[in-house]
Amino acid sequence: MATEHDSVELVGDELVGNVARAALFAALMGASAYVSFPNPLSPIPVTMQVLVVFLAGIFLGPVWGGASMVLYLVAGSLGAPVFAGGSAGFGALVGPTGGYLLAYPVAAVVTGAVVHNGVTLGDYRVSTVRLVGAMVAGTAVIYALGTIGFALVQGIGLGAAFWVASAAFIPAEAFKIAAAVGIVRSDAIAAN
Amino acid sequence: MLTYEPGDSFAHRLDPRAKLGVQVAFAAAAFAYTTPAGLVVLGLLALGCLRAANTSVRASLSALKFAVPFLLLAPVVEAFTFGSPWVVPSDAVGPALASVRVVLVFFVAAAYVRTTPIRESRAAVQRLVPGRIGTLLGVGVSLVFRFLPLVRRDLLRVREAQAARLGTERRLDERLSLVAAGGLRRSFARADALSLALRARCFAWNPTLPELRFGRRDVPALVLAAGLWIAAILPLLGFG
Amino acid sequence: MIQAEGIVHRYGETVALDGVDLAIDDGECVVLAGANGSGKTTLVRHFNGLVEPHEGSVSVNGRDVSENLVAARTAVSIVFQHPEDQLVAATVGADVAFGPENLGLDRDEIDRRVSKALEAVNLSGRESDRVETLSGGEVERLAIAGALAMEPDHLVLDEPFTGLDEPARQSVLARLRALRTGGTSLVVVTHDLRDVLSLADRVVALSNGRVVLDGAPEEVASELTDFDVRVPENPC
Amino acid sequence: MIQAEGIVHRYGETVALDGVDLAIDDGECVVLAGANGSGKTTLVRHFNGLVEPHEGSVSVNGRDVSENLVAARTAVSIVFQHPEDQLVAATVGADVAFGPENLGLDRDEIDRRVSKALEAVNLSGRESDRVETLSGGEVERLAIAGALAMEPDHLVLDEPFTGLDEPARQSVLARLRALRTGGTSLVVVTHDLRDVLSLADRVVALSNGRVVLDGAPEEVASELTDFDVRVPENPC
Ligand SMILES: Nc1ncnc2c1ncn2[C@@H]1O[C@H](COP(=O)(O)OP(=O)(O)OP(=O)(O)O)[C@@H](O)[C@H]1O
Ligand SMILES: Nc1ncnc2c1ncn2[C@@H]1O[C@H](COP(=O)(O)OP(=O)(O)OP(=O)(O)O)[C@@H](O)[C@H]1O
Ligand SMILES: O=C(O)CCCC[C@@H]1SC[C@@H]2NC(=O)N[C@@H]21
Ligand SMILES: [Mg+2]
Ligand SMILES: [Mg+2]
Repeated sequence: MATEHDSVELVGDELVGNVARAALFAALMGASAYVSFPNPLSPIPVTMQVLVVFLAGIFLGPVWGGASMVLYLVAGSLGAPVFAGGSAGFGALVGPTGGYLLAYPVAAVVTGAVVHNGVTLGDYRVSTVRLVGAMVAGTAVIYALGTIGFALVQGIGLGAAFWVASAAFIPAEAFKIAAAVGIVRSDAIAAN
Repeated sequence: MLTYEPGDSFAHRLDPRAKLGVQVAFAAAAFAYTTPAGLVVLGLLALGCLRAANTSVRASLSALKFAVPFLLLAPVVEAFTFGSPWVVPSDAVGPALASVRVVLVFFVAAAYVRTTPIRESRAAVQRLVPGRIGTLLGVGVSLVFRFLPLVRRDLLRVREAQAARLGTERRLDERLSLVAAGGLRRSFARADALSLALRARCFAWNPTLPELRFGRRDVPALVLAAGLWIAAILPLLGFG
Repeated sequence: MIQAEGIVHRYGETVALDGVDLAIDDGECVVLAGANGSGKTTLVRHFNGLVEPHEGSVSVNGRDVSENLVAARTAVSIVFQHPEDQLVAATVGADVAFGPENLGLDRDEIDRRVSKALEAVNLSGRESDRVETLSGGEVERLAIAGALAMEPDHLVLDEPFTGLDEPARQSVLARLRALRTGGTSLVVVTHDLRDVLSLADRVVALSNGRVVLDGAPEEVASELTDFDVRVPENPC
Repeated sequence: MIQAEGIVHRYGETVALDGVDLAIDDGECVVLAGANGSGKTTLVRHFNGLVEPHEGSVSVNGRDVSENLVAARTAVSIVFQHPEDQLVAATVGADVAFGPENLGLDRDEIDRRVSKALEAVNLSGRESDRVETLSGGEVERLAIAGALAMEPDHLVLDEPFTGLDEPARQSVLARLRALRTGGTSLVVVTHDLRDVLSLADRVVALSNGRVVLDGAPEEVASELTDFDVRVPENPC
């Protein structure tokens, strides 16, 4: 009975746990693309996505936080309706907001690396200054790559790209950073 | 919403790897030939892809909704200059062509989304990305498809429960943090249950993969992908 | 009082509510029964304006719900089917305080309501416990306390017994009985009538989005089984 | 056969299992009862090596579990408490195939197992349905199919009736009865014995991490209420 499955190589327990979390975070990221609120400064709504990028870095660390965002992008380009407004497909990666999308994994890695002071997952309850610094760095990555991507895809100058695609969103990021700080400070999530 | 729909169109029967090849090659060619003539040819090709996928232009435009303001604003802003003459219409031409290009790339991507079930996408990933990374990516992708509707529902419930207790009266960052924290808690709990289930079902590095085989019908798609790639690369080599 | 008139609610093609008329008086104890998918949850979400009807209208205390959301949500509190999704804070006390804080009450009044609500569900003294350390029955009771702290005229409970073991179930039931005696009007949504029938003044059954039965427990008990509802072996 | 000897399991300070000895034979149908927190879930996780005992040992078919994980997990399949979170693919067929695929079986054998398992839970022909379109009872049955496709010697179900309404509960029960008749050995974990007692050869009750009762249903039924278990009004 048992010998027939001798060739099965089980994935290790810890890795299985990390894969499951990364997948759930990717799904959470996808679900937050649907959580949008009107932006007083632009016809394009603000979404909760960037907040989840921060949380991925903070709670999963740079490695698995980044991996979860990669999973998000791959699932979305293969047809999961996870991009802003519930859209799907590879087109989004080379569309006007492609730069933002590709920046998410990088931003999760950067945020996670600053919070955890390296690649290994430590305690995420660091000082508020460090926490905010980590997210500001993540935000900078997102807007830099997002603006460059927009300029390249639309064939316009960086300045124009900044005004069209980025300027109106930056104030909203302050709320997301504050929200992430609130989650960490309030101990809303049990430490594991 | 644009999602997979079962069917038996020509594109439904293609190997997913062939379709992925066409998509990527098409995007590369679209960037290489963002000229009126180039876009006309590519536009016909994109419509052909939609046709082969039995997908309407309207359905594929739904995936583009969010991008529309960006596509319209880019040419307008680029045409604008500080100081006289304020508007230079010719400056808008390049960005407008770029917007058209984006629409065409979306069409071809829509054809893939409409005609490719998750199982096949997963199998394609696991064959295209070698080794253990491919295994994890393949399983991960299928988990995202599976859990997305659940997590969406979680977030809706959390928002609703807060609204019921008038959480709507709070400041934006507090509302955001409540929704995100609720989603996070549920997602962690789901991940714990899931990881146990994956282990109980012997999640392994060397599973039997769903069968994928290139067949004769994939030949036109592969030829098209190769042709588009060559066309995309020629200008870089100094031709064309 | 809650008054629903001709409510129609659709999800895409599905007609979840197909013209529901229902009035619930202050002080009344109503059990809302019906099979899975009969529309119970959808109906109660109309009671405090969490969804808007496609046709018909809902008023609470004589005022249209959609035009007076804050009033409706102060008057009608809902405890949802999945209590774990309703807890917004990390600790018991902070969670119960959430609603009163949103009402803009002062700290003393908030504290008073928190202690009173926790007492009502027998969780006094647990203010600083973390919510994830609670058992299933305690989570359900905490969710009830969160709703009670709004001091609503009507407390609606959507499937409060799901997943509870017998002692937990009994303790929730005992709390509901006490609330009832204290004069709170209750709407209990369930597909399992064991025990709760003794709590009810009135039983309303939904089937396919319509009210199919409405009467005193002893009148309707025998007919309930026709609508896929679990009925106790010796009712009342 | 499953054999647990002197298992102790702690979560930090909490002693969840406090020296459990239990043997379950092939072909046997055991109901494992006990109040919330009595240790039922922890115990069954030991049966296929999902956790390791702090003291004692578990063997399946005579081989130590921790040294033969694949063997233990193919011999003992568990359906856990939240069936929803155990489904790993977006469609019914792909989900059931997941286990057999991991075992490296060839495609024909996988297809055979998938159809057989779906047939056993009455979901034949639903292979390409999306999982989120299934009802609660169907999700539970699908989770059972995923476990059956491993072709285990023992099928363990942890609280399979939680949150199901009466028709769904009956549909799951009917499938379990059919499996039992077909010779599958079952371990059903529950705190609510209505109906399942008729399924059992043997009832084992846990309390505070110890086995407190073990015997034929008719022998132990009267004592079960002492351990916070819901017992049917007319047992068997
Ligand atoms: N968000 C939704 N999207 C689509 N259909 C829905 C949604 N919510 C409910 N429905 C459908 O509406 C109908 C009524 O659902 P509702 O949840 O109100 O029933 P219920 O009586 O509360 O059932 P249960 O006992 O399962 O909680 C069902 O057919 C259900 O499938
Ligand atoms: N992950 C965990 N961390 C800490 N304590 C735990 C954990 N899981 C279970 N426990 C504790 O161990 C004891 C046994 O829990 P277990 O889940 O095995 O009980 P159960 O009989 O399955 O209960 P239920 O009917 O609620 O499912 C309980 O006191 C529980 O609080
Ligand atoms: O999902 C996508 O298609 C990408 C959307 C990009 C939205 C950007 S990210 C930074 C900024 N902040 C927001 O809330 N939206 C934009
Ligand atoms: Mg309901
Ligand atoms: Mg348990």
